[in-house]
Amino acid sequence: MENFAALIAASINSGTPLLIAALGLLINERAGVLNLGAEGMMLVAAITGFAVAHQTHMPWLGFVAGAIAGMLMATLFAWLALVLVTNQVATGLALSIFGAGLSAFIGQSFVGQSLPAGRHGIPFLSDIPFLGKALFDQHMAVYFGLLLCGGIIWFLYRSRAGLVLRSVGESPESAHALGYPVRKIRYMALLFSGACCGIAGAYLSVVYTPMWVEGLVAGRGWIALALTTFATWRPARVLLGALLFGSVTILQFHFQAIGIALPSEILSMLPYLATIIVLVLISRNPDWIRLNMPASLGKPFRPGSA
Amino acid sequence: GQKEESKSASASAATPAPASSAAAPAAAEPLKVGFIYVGPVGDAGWTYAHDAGRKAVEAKFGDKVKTTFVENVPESAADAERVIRDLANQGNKVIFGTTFGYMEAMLKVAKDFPDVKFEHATGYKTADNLAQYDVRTYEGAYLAGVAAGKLSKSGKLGVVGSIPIPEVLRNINSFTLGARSVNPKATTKVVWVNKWFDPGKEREAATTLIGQGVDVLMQNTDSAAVVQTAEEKGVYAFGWDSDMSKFGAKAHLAASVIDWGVYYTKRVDEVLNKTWKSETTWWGLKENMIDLKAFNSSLSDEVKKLIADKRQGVIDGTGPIWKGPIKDNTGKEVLGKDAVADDKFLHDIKFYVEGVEGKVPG
Amino acid sequence: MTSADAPIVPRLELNNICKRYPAVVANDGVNLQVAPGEIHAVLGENGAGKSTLMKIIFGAVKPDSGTVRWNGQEVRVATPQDARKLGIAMVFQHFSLFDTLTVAENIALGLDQNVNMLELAEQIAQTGENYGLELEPHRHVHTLSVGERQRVEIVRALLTKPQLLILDEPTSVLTPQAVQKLFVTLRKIAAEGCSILYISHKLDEIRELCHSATVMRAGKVTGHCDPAQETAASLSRMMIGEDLPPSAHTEPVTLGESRLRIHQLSLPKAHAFATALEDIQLELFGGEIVGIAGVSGNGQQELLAALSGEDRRASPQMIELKGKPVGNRGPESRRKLGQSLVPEERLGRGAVPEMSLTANMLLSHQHAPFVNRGMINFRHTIQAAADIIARFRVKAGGPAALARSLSGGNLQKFIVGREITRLPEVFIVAQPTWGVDVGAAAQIHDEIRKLKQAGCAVLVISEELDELFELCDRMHVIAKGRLSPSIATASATREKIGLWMSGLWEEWTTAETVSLGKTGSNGSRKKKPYSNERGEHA
Amino acid sequence: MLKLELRAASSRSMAYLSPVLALLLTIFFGALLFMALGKNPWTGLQVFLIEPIRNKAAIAELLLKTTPLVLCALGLSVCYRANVWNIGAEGQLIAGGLAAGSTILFFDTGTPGLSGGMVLLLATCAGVVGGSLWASITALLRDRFNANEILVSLMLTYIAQLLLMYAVNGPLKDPHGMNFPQSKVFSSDYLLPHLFSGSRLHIGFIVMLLASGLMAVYVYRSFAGYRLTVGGLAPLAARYAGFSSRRALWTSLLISGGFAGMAGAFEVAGPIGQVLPSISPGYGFAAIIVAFIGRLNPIGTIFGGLVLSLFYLGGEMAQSRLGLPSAITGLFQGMLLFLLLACDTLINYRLRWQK
Ligand SMILES: Nc1ncnc2c1ncn2[C@@H]1O[C@H](COP(=O)(O)OP(=O)(O)OP(=O)(O)O)[C@@H](O)[C@H]1O
Ligand SMILES: Nc1ncnc2c1ncn2[C@@H]1O[C@H](COP(=O)(O)OP(=O)(O)OP(=O)(O)O)[C@@H](O)[C@H]1O
Ligand SMILES: [Mg+2]
Ligand SMILES: [Mg+2]
Repeated sequence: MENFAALIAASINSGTPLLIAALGLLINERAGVLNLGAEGMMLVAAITGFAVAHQTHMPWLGFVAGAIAGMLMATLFAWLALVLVTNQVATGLALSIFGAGLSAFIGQSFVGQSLPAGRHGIPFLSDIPFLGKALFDQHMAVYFGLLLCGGIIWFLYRSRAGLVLRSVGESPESAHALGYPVRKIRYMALLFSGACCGIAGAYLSVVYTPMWVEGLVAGRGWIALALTTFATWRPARVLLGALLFGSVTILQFHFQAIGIALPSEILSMLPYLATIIVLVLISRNPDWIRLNMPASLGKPFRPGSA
Repeated sequence: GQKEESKSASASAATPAPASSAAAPAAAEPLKVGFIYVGPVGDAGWTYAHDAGRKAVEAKFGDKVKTTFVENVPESAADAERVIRDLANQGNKVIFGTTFGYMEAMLKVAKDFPDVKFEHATGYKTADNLAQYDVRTYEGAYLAGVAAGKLSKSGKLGVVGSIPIPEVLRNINSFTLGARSVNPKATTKVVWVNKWFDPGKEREAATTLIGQGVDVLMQNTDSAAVVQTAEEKGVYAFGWDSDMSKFGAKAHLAASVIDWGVYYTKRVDEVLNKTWKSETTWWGLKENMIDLKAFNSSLSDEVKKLIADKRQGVIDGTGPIWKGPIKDNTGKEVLGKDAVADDKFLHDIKFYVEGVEGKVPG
Repeated sequence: MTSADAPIVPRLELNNICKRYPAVVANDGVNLQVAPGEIHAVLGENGAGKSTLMKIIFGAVKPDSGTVRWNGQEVRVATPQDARKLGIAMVFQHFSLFDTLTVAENIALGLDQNVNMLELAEQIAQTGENYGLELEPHRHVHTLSVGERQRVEIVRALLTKPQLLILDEPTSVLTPQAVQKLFVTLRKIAAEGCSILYISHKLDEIRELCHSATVMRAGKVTGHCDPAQETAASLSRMMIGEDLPPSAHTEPVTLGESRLRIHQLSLPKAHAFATALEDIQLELFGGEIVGIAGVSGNGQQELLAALSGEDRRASPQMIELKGKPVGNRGPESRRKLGQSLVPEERLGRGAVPEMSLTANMLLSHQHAPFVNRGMINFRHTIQAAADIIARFRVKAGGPAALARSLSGGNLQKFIVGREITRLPEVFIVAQPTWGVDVGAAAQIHDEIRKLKQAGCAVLVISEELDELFELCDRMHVIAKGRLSPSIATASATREKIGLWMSGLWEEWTTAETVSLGKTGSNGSRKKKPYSNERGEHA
Repeated sequence: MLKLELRAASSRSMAYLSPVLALLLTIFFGALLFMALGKNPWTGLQVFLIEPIRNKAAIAELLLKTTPLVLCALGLSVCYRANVWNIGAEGQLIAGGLAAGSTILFFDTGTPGLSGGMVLLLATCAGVVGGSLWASITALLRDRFNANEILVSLMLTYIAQLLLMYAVNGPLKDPHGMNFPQSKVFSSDYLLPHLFSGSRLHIGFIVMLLASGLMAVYVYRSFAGYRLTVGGLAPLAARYAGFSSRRALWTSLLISGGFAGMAGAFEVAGPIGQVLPSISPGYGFAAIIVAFIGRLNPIGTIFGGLVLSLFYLGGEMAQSRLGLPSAITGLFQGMLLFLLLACDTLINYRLRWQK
């Protein structure tokens, strides 16, 4: 039982960066922008957040710095994809490659450094047997992720701004004709997503690991991208998916520890295999995707060109 | 092929780079010593320990040597070979390759630079100008095991393993032997991360082990993530390769610390005195190349004394770690009663001793 | 409101509006006045600059120079929001709707203040009742028919309580009956004092509906008039600056053998937004031109895909080309049998925008001597492209010009030329003159007639009734994925075709449907009672 | 403000100038970076760009590293032309290397069997097949289930890497290798012959040049290449013409996987000479940049490959000569790709001052 609580807690913990990043990506994808640079944004944010937290001894400042770094990376992407109207796929790839290089470069002098580990959790609640250990013994960012999910649900489906955002992703031409500033809205969405990816990256380096190492993000940015498809661009399903992937990540070690006789390399493949399987299951039905995917996703838009 | 390689010796020697340093008057010229690291130097762990050794060389010989290092050289032989060749071309007279993966590359380059001394860590192939050196990390692991056996309440120990090579299996086994020498009921769980350095995975592995009831952790990985996790979750852990106490004041019981400087200064000295010979070196507690250090202040004198005794036993041969009867964890006897393992046996360990749970991967 | 003799302050007054695009001057010193309650037409050929002018009024495009006065006051309309604040509403030529949002959400997006969705639903119902524009607020737009979508646009405009309503070619997607219905609504709106700017190049409509008209040609205003006083001929002279070229008269041709036969073609939806085809029946003979009329989105695309071979789900016998079952064969094997096809979209389907005209030749010329043993013969291909450019008077920089550098009309001429030079026995063309100027249109029509003379079987799919009446020997109508029986053009009226466009041809007796061709089998064929083949549509 | 204005026709000269411009800008920013790091920018650039080509031996090393980059990029170019976003060349390279390595190990038993040349030919074929098979998983999932090829091919890269780890820890482990996770070293008969003595440049380089020429013919002269290009530029036009998009998907991925696999085989049977847990320092990813710099043109990729190879070696030099972090290579790579994308805008747009 205790064991199981620990497993749940660890799954939630490892699902949190995926959740926060994927929620951000969901917003820019809902606005019709495909940013494959999530991995790069997270990497740069992770090292920035780490460096700041390490120098100032203020972890929360690390989160702020991570968010800002993510937003700067998103701005770079926005400048290319929105202003210069470059191919979004190629630009996203470039952002990922650049982010990997830049983070390794900045991080050179921080490799192997570490932040003091701290105890987290909600006082009193975390003392509840089982539930406390499973749910309430977590870093604040975990609860932030949950709030963010709720906030985005409200924003997308209950607020006018959310409606406008969805309309921009659905048909930028129509939104433009109605007088909505498409590029500005897309840029804001990218900024938000950059901030989310930044917070997720900072979470990895400041809380989760908490340490800097080259390539720290280890494909989580890509998995977060897959999560948005898995969730068919719905926030509640992102939450579900993040928990699923979090538990798969943890299960590979759990399986080893309980002595499942599979080579550990094979077990290490689990998160990646799971991503592929999930993609296959969700994408199988093209109508399902077509009805849910923001129709302009990845298509460049230049006002006045139509 | 090899034929081309031997021909290339003359070709490389003809390249201008080494000539410039060789042509200069020998007396004023410091001995150039090169190091190749697999990871970044960082703050702790394997490469950090090697770099400390490099610094020891600089400290001891001062102006007489000039050291250079190249970090983050991938183990893929295609790149390592070029970097090693480049170091040789730059006029380095001793080159230390600090990870197993450089073995073949060093072997190839060594053929082309007969007057350069090559030193390769943790491998097994030698040549006239290629020596092998290694450290008995398992002796440190054994002493850590003794402490772990004493301090564990649940009797469940955990190891975060990197890659299941004999060295690491030897360390896990020695750790378990150490623990069972003071607590025969102690068992060890192992989780492999398949990386030498991946704090994220190391942490997840440690968390999983703690979730399974483990209350003392050892690691054979390079980052301090395991110590940190232990600190957070309120269990014990050991530093590995270097002192990691600053990552977990409460959790860090002690660290198995490698001092490469002992070997590096000796070998550089031999080169300076022109007494260097190609040989295979495997040093441990006795030579001060490894030791359990940085004890936690909370450790009782009784435990410290116990560790000191065991340590002495290993050094003077009265208490060898690998002395029969030893069974593997399927119950098969691998070392008969009173037999003491030789180096060949130790090099070839592919099993878990009794008390380690699970199956050896691969 | 304003009495006839008092000096009327125009609702809208444009002075000397200019807008220049890199390649064209879209608006060149345009003046325009609209009185309160007036229905004012702006007419002109494709590309005359009508839409640009309307977008300037609505704040969606910024003019280079010129002034706008609104109820006597000079104003700057920088954004559509500004325009809506003033009381200007616009229904765009290309719908600005969002497919996956609901009707209510779409309408909310056109209003500037935040609205409660429940209240909005009520308002929609109210407006619908007032003007005969019923809508279900909770339906998703992608499930609506084209007419319903236009209703959404109009309701959205009306809910902003406009003083000026701009409608950019609202009828191009409507059946004649729906047009009449729309006119009733518009007259009612105007009667309430709202001014209407009505864009069209359909002269009859304008003469019927509008109080006054401004005619544009190549960005300039070429005249103001009262359309009721003008004839179609005088209006079109203002529009194109010359008389309409006389349409070439053709000799009657004796019908050849059956070239294309579509037999009980039924195809379920390929995806959620598609139309299912249901029991399509059609026969095409050598030496005739057959038209398919219909409002867009009623299955034309799907039918075209099945005919071109892009959609290969049909069973072989459903489509017979020169007697050979080809329902499941791809485009290339149909080309080999002598079929040529000109798709509706030129850029992107009929031609690769980023490739040269030479390279675009190879889309439909995949045989020797263009391609020998898998290798492209560039010399021959360049020559062939050059020949087409010369013969069809395509204005292009030469065979190496990129397809996207050609104007719409010229590219269409090139594509039609490319397909005609294949010497087809069956020629299928969709929207042959869509967005093409009169000269080019006449040229294309001529070429199509020449094909017919040469004994080719021609199928024209078009949304322009005028074009079909001018070109075709007989016509079908497609509605909701079903195809009407054929009717000889001579015995068809716009009214009848209009009714058929809403799918109501069953009411017409078999006596009235004229049998055709040699066999005459298909025209009088009654629709079969629902048979088991419908099962697959479920 | 600087405004972009669509050109009536895309500028052909800009298409070729853009990579040059991007490279110059990268060098310019690189110089700024060296300054920021407190190094003399001239020395920095000298070490980074000139040192790697200072003599014949160094150039041979440059060409050696160019080989896998160009091979991977040749395949990727075909994919990107067909609008198939394969970013898993790294995984395909690993799969190819693994297949080739296994083949050599199968024959390299010390007992007389097939000749070395024969085995190397077989191994190369195995590499090509291995890479193609690995790519075909992506093709299959995309074709049958419509799964996004970007994500699938990337995830398969992680999986391929783990599979390689598994192989060297298990079936391919050298029985006399002290249980270290690597295969035995191939005997010299089973290594790719060197082009000239004194360098590691091997026959694979010639194969790469031939392959580039062949691909240039395929892309620009053959109808099959035309079909792929149409599919990438205008999928609807391809449908209209009757070119199957499924075929384009499969063809491009199989070609791409094949070339990446060949690159893996050449690495394993060339400079590495055994199967190791890591056989590529990210060639498959760098090849994405190579393909773009090469304008998706097979001959262009050779130049792209040279540039990226220079960056790799320059990074090493900057580290060992100037003490700069080796991560500078990745930074330069990313910067180059970004600047290239930005410069490419000038192909279709011109810059204009506008108020
Ligand atoms: N954004 C733009 N950039 C460049 N040229 C444009 C742009 N918009 C319109 N044009 C050009 O301006 C001219 C006028 O276009 P406009 O859309 O106003 O014509 P129109 O009269 O509405 O034609 P139609 O009857 O086809 O709707 C055309 O030649 C068109 O190509
Ligand atoms: N949006 C645009 N941006 C840039 N150039 C354009 C744009 N629209 C049209 N052009 C260019 O302007 C020229 C005129 O194009 P347009 O489509 O207006 O021709 P047109 O007068 O309508 O002729 P046609 O009747 O043959 O279609 C062409 O060379 C075309 O490439
Ligand atoms: Mg218009
Ligand atoms: Mg036009």
